[in-house]
Amino acid sequence: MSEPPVLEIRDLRVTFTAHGREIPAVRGVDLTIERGQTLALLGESGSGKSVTAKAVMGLLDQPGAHVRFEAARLGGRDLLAMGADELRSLRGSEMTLVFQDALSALNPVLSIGDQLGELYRVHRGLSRKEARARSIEMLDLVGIPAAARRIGDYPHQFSGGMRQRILVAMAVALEPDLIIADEPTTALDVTVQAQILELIDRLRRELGTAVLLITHDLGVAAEVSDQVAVMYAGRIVERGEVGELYDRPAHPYTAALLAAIPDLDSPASELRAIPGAPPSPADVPPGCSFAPRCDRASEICGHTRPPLTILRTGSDRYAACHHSEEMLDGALT
Amino acid sequence: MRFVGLRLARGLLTLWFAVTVTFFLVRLLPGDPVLAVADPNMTEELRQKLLADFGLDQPLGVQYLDYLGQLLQGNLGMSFRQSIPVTTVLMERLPWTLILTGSAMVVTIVLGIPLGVLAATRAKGWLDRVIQLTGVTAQSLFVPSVGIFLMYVLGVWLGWFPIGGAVDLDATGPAATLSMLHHLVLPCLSLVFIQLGGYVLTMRTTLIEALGEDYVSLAKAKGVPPGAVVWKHALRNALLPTTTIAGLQLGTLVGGAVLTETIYAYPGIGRAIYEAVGQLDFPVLQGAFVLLAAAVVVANLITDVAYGILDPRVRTS
Amino acid sequence: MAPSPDTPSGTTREPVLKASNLHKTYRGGLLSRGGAVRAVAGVDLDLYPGETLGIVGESGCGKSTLARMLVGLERPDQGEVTFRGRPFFSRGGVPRDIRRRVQMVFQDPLTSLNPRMTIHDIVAEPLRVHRLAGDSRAMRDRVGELLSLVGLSPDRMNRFPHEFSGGQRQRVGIARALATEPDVIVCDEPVSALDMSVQAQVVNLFAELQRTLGVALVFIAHDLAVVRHVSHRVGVMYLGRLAEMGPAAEVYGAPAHPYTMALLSAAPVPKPALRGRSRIMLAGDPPSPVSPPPGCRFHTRCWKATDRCAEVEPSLEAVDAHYAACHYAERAS
Amino acid sequence: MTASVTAAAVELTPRQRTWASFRRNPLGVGSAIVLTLMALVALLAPLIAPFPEGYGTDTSQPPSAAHWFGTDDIGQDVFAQVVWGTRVSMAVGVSASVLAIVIGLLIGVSAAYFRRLDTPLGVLVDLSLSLPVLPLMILVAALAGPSVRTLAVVIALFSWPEVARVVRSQALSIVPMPFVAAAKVVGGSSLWIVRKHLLPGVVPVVGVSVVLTTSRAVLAEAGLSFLGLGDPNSWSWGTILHKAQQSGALASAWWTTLFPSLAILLLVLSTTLLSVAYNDARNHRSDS
Amino acid sequence: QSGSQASGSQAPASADRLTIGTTADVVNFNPLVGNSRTDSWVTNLMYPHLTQMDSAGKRVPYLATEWSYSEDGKTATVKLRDDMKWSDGKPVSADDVVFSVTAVQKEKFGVVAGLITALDKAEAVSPTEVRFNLTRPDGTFLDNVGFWLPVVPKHVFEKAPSVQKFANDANWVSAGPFKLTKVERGQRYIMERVDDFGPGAPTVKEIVFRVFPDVNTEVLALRNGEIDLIGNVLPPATATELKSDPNVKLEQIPSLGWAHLQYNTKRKPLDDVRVRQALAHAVDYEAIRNIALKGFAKSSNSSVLTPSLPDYADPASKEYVFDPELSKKLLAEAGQSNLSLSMIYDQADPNIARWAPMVRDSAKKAGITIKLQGLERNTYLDKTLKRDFDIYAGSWAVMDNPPANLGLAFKTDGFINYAQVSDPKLDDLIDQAQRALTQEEAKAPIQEAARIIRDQVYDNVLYVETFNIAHSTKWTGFRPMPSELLSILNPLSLASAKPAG
Ligand SMILES: Nc1ncnc2c1ncn2[C@@H]1O[C@H](COP(=O)(O)OP(=O)(O)OP(=O)(O)O)[C@@H](O)[C@H]1O
Ligand SMILES: Nc1ncnc2c1ncn2[C@@H]1O[C@H](COP(=O)(O)OP(=O)(O)OP(=O)(O)O)[C@@H](O)[C@H]1O
Ligand SMILES: [Mg+2]
Ligand SMILES: [Mg+2]
Repeated sequence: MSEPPVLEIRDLRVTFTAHGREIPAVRGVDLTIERGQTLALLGESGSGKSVTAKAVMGLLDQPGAHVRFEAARLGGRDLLAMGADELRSLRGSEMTLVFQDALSALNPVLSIGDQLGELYRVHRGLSRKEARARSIEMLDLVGIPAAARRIGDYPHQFSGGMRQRILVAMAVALEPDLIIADEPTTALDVTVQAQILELIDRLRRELGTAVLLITHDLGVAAEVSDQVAVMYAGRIVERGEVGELYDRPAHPYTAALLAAIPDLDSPASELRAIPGAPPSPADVPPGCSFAPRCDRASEICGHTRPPLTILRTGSDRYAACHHSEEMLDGALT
Repeated sequence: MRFVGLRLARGLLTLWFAVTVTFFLVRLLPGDPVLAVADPNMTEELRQKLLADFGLDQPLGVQYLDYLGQLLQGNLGMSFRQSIPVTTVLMERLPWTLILTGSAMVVTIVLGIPLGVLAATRAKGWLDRVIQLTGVTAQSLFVPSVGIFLMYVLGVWLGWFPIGGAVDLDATGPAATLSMLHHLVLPCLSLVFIQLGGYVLTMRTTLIEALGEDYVSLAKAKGVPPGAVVWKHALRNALLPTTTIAGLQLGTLVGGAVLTETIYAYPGIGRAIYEAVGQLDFPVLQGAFVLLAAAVVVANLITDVAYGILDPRVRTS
Repeated sequence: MAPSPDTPSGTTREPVLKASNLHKTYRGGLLSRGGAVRAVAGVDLDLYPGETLGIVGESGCGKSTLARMLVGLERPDQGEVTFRGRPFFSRGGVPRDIRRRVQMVFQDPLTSLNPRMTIHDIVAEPLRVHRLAGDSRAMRDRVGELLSLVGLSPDRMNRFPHEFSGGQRQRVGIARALATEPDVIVCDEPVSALDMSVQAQVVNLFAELQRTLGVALVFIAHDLAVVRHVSHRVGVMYLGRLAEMGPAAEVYGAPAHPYTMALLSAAPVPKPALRGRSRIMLAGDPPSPVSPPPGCRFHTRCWKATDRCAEVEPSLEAVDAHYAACHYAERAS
Repeated sequence: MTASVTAAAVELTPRQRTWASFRRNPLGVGSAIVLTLMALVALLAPLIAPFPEGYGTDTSQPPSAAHWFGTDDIGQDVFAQVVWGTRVSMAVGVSASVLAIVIGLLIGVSAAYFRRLDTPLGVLVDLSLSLPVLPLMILVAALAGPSVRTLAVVIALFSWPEVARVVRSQALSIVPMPFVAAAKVVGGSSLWIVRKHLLPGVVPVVGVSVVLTTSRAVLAEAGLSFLGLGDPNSWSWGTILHKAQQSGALASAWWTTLFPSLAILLLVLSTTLLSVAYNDARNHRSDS
Repeated sequence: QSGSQASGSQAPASADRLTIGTTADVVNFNPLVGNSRTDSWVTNLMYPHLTQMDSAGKRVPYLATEWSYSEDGKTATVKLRDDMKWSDGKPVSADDVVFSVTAVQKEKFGVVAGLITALDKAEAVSPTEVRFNLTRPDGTFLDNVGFWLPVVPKHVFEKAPSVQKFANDANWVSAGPFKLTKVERGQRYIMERVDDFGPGAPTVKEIVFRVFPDVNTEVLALRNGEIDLIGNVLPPATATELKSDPNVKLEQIPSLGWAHLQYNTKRKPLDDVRVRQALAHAVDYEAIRNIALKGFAKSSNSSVLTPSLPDYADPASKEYVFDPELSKKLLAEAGQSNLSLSMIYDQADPNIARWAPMVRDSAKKAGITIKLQGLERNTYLDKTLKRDFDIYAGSWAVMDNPPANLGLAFKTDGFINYAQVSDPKLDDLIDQAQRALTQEEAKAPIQEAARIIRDQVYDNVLYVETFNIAHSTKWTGFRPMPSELLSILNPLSLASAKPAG
């Protein structure tokens, strides 16, 4: 452990207050990403993936949002000890964010050059002209044809894939330590999605950046990530190396997800569906959140919440299930 | 270009509509325009002669086409009462109305935008509530009441401002400009009062909306300083709907100007309308409406252009 | 020149629904800017009783427009849709009995249910419109029956859509489509808006309903695996046209059109072990339907393209057991 | 499925949520109370004060215990005038707005639903909106002769475009909704869809519109009455101001102008606040 | 000095400028056409009339020095001053008078046309003498022409194809004590002193008419020192209040007209004199004068011969008593019950708008329902002219010559015979009075006519208003004349106005 992890988060909790009710959207999330690593954060809609990302970026400054970390470190620096200005100077240069929907994430009334160049001007203090030159370089890098000519264009003049590439360009412009990509390809076609994922992966390799990739697509996670963390109802229920996790899931939820995917190669007549629906974040059952839908649930699952613990078997595998050991054993036998 | 062309066509259509509506409304007024000119006890013979003089003996359709024809040549007809061209009557008044409404608009915008920003960036805080409440209250005020109040307090009690008129008689040169501004303060203030609320509230809502957009989050994620997030990223987007509202509010502004000018004896078109109604001076009434409608149309065109400048989605396609 | 039937039973029967040479162009309104969008430009297809026809294609390729024409929501500019040989659009609009026989399930289960109506009213709407149930008692019974059919408890019929989870809402949408006992149900991305853990439930439901009720389904989706899973035959759309069409196994197993190949290869596979397989990466983005390229619509992104592709538009022709619109279609042999 | 049932059961209906967040807004609740009180005053005017008529001996008296709002120049009680004025002002406001809403609703919904009508109706609405309304109202009110009914009709005649615009834009957001398409697929006729889906959908904005149009109508009535185009047989707030102005007592008998002005302000302010509060409550996004 | 300083009321006035407030613009600068008050005030300062009027309504010389009728009453002669000049240097001569009266006679417009029907032909005997040939003896002719006819410069007006349509809106050629120099519509009218004005050079160098929206604002401006004089008559309430202001002086001006109710005698049941009497007894005259008019009104004892013209007034006339019981009795006699009538009036007239409800409320006591129709001015005029009303409430502004005026108002088919009176005996008496060449001769028949009008309730005169005109105490020297048209704004008064102290 010569180098500290790029991102280290311990016990992140986010609670929203809306309509007089508390919505605990994230209830204790730990994350660690090493340099050059891609961590995929999997989970279905509403499980708290985006909130986690925003909390890490420090974007949840709106009234009604209550964010608490036990520890938050970026490349060894303590984020909790920093002042607002210091944090702001990290954003965009040391850690960056790629949004899901490029059209809504790009400001419609500012030119691409302006929005991209802003990074250089804010963080590097470059002149307008220098910033422009650097922006053109960046656009070239992410494969926007005729970048120099299009630098003055506005977001609506680009296609969906190009916009997403521009977002990626912004994210890598200042060679950050950490890129958080929140479903960066969900709005795109598969053929374009493949291009973007490829692009992010290439830049990661070249720059040695750590990537936190948020997705709900098991396929996407399988394609590009090294580590996978699975979220359910505001908590991480399982994490581990991607191959291992897909092969031998240690949490029934992960297992059920994997089983529910239609397989191109074997169009079985019946998919193994998970009964019921995810709980509403405002009203999570006591004990294990997944218990009501779980076919392995036993009495203890109904009242005692299993903590995320490192597993005996496997390397660096964690799961939050009372039955994970037997699951792994079952898978082995 | 196509965009500008369409807007122009639309403007012309609006103008035609205004001309037509007012033409027929005006003709439907009860009472006899001839009465207002001559002695009520005139002979029938004289009455007929006057009707013919004014072209009122023609069928409505003919009068209408005639009017349109004259209008195309920039001729608004002759005032029944004053025996001078309507254009002369109105051109004397127009500058004052333009000064009044224009200055009210500028002041409203200059005050409204920062106030709206202030309220939006402190949404739900006490300052926001104060600004909102003030805005709503100002919007709810009855123009004559405000006028009387301002006139009495600032004009009579404190004696800071003259209570009527547009410029001092003796003032010349720079003093005249000063005096003009001095006279402008109260009527302009009354108009600003009723306008401001709308601007502030729209500004606030649209800005709050813009501040919740992803592009604002992205700007924050890029480390853009908070001030620039608001003023550069969010505000320009929020200005778009505000511009539209500004265009829509022009009609209200003109209505407010009629009342304000009436109360402050401000020599603008609004007052001319009020007087012309009393005198059944068709041509003046009609001319005034056409002029006001044209002003609204032109202002709307300007709004559209402003919109285009603010919104590249319009500009670049 | 329509593709020959390849129904599950393999018999040649009369198609229930037949679309020939459908065209739809959206023109901007009087005061709007921008050119006409050629959403669908010449699609032929047949749907046979009891079969499921899957349609895949990327966003904006015209799938929804096609679906809307198939149910008579949109009148084709050119070509026509016939139901058992009778044209959809007669002088007075779509005849009521055809309306009854052809139903639709929409993508987003929340917005396709009127938030101000109870589940009962929503499911009963087609019954009311077609006067299919006598008194209100009979209506309730029938609605209850339909809800049970899609796996919902009838005693919740007086609740509002927002009180249900995504999967349950989609079931309500399906119950509504089933109410008039249709012969054809056109499903426009019926599962894409659902959580991954719920998706399988609904996909299973479709498969089961089709088996038990024998309705013919048009199943539109962008997820290749899901389409593969439910369809007997599959059509691949690109920019308003069918690129390939044939039995599912053929299209997936031996794609003839380069676009199908690219699509299949770009789709992320949830198997980390398969990572690093050689993939076809398409360059660029799909062209805009406002100005589709001349000749073969795919030639701008195709690695096989020649000058001929830029000039001559290939028509859908038989390639082995299926049909492809490509001058250089890949033959199995 | 039990878990999701319980989960869903705690969710509030949109209406309940709106009501819950409305209830927490003191301004909104306050306005609703003020409006209710004013409506009561209007309804119960005969019980509160005698109809102001005839003359009194205490002329131009400032407010006192006997005359809460003072008396005017012929000794009538200004309080009684304001109370009875509430009746006419509110009646004109409400009836004008109801009329405007009906017209606006019809036109707005037709424009949104029947695509062929949209362009002509849209242009008509836009054109009407860009006319300077007050001068036109003055004209028509003068034309039709002053009576409460005329005022209501005239104001409605010039207020519907605003309603139509709001209704149209709301309806336009409903028309492309999949549930409308669903109703069409299911076989619903145009009339069915308008009745069952569009109208209920625009009701919330119409609710706000009613409130706003009423307050605008009250202001318009006051404006016209102030200019002397009101109904001489009844008291409205604008009429009180007009009479005060006519008697030349604006400057001295401040109470004859202050109280009707305050009444106007109170009504318009509370309607506006009410609609703002209602909109805020409905707009759950701004609540977070 | 009449600028915007609030403390202006303390500074002494200088003779440089007198600022007058008015509530309307000049509509027409052609004095033969313009008929609004502001029009008259301004044009009266520019165009001389033959005569003016003293406070008792008697004609006094202005442009004319002497006037008389021939024995047979068929010619009238007027002698003119020789020291009046048009502002372009030409003398004001008999030709101008002849031109003015002939233009009106020929084109038949304005107030004057209806008053000179007896005129056959006017001719200039000499530059300073005009002779009018009449078709019949008319003792009212000289009063009418002298008072009403503005004399305009022939050499200017004759150039217009139609005198009536001549706008006269620039390059004015005038002959009054002041000449118009600058017009800023909607704001002000500036007039300059004419130094060689025949009847005596004015003291004030400049007169400015400033336009205000209403009397309220004028009062504020007067108190603020922005203006020196309010041209308009003060509403009674305002007058009461200004009485105690040490910086303001109120001039009391008698009205030459009266306020009245007229009953449409052609409509049932108003054709029944008992019904009209019942209505007359259902009006609380005292209350109207004391409350609505705040006492600034005199009773005219229900006679159309008002105390403003003492030479004609009939001391024997008695006001109708306010007696609802009597009304009820009269109605019962006439066989009327639940009588319901509508009453039109000009909503914009503040006094009438004040007392119209009082009329309604007192009539209620007699069981009569009166529905008020306060109308916009033009509608009101229209209805009046079409005689489309049950009860008409209004006022006549200037009734300066009873034989002439009663003829118009009560003779069968009279121009302003709103009540549609048609009474041969009355017609006869009025004709008799008109033919009389002297006032003494006319007095008996006209008093008899007035008695008939009272007894038959052809007109119900409520009061004669006492006008209050306010000016700053910094000014003095005004010469009040009766009527709102002349008041202290008449040319002779403004010519003699001067700063106080
Ligand atoms: N600003 C907010 N106020 C109140 N609740 C919020 C807010 N933002 C998010 N939530 C709630 O927090 C929960 C987690 O939301 P989050 O956006 O993190 O989900 P997600 O996993 O990203 O889902 P998706 O895949 O749909 O993006 C959700 O239930 C959401 O309703
Ligand atoms: N009502 C409409 N007016 C104008 N253009 C339309 C309309 N509906 C669809 N289009 C355009 O037609 C094209 C095809 O749209 P369609 O919705 O059929 O695509 P799709 O394949 O269903 O896409 P998605 O996967 O995004 O749903 C798109 O470019 C779209 O923008
Ligand atoms: Mg998310
Ligand atoms: Mg679609």
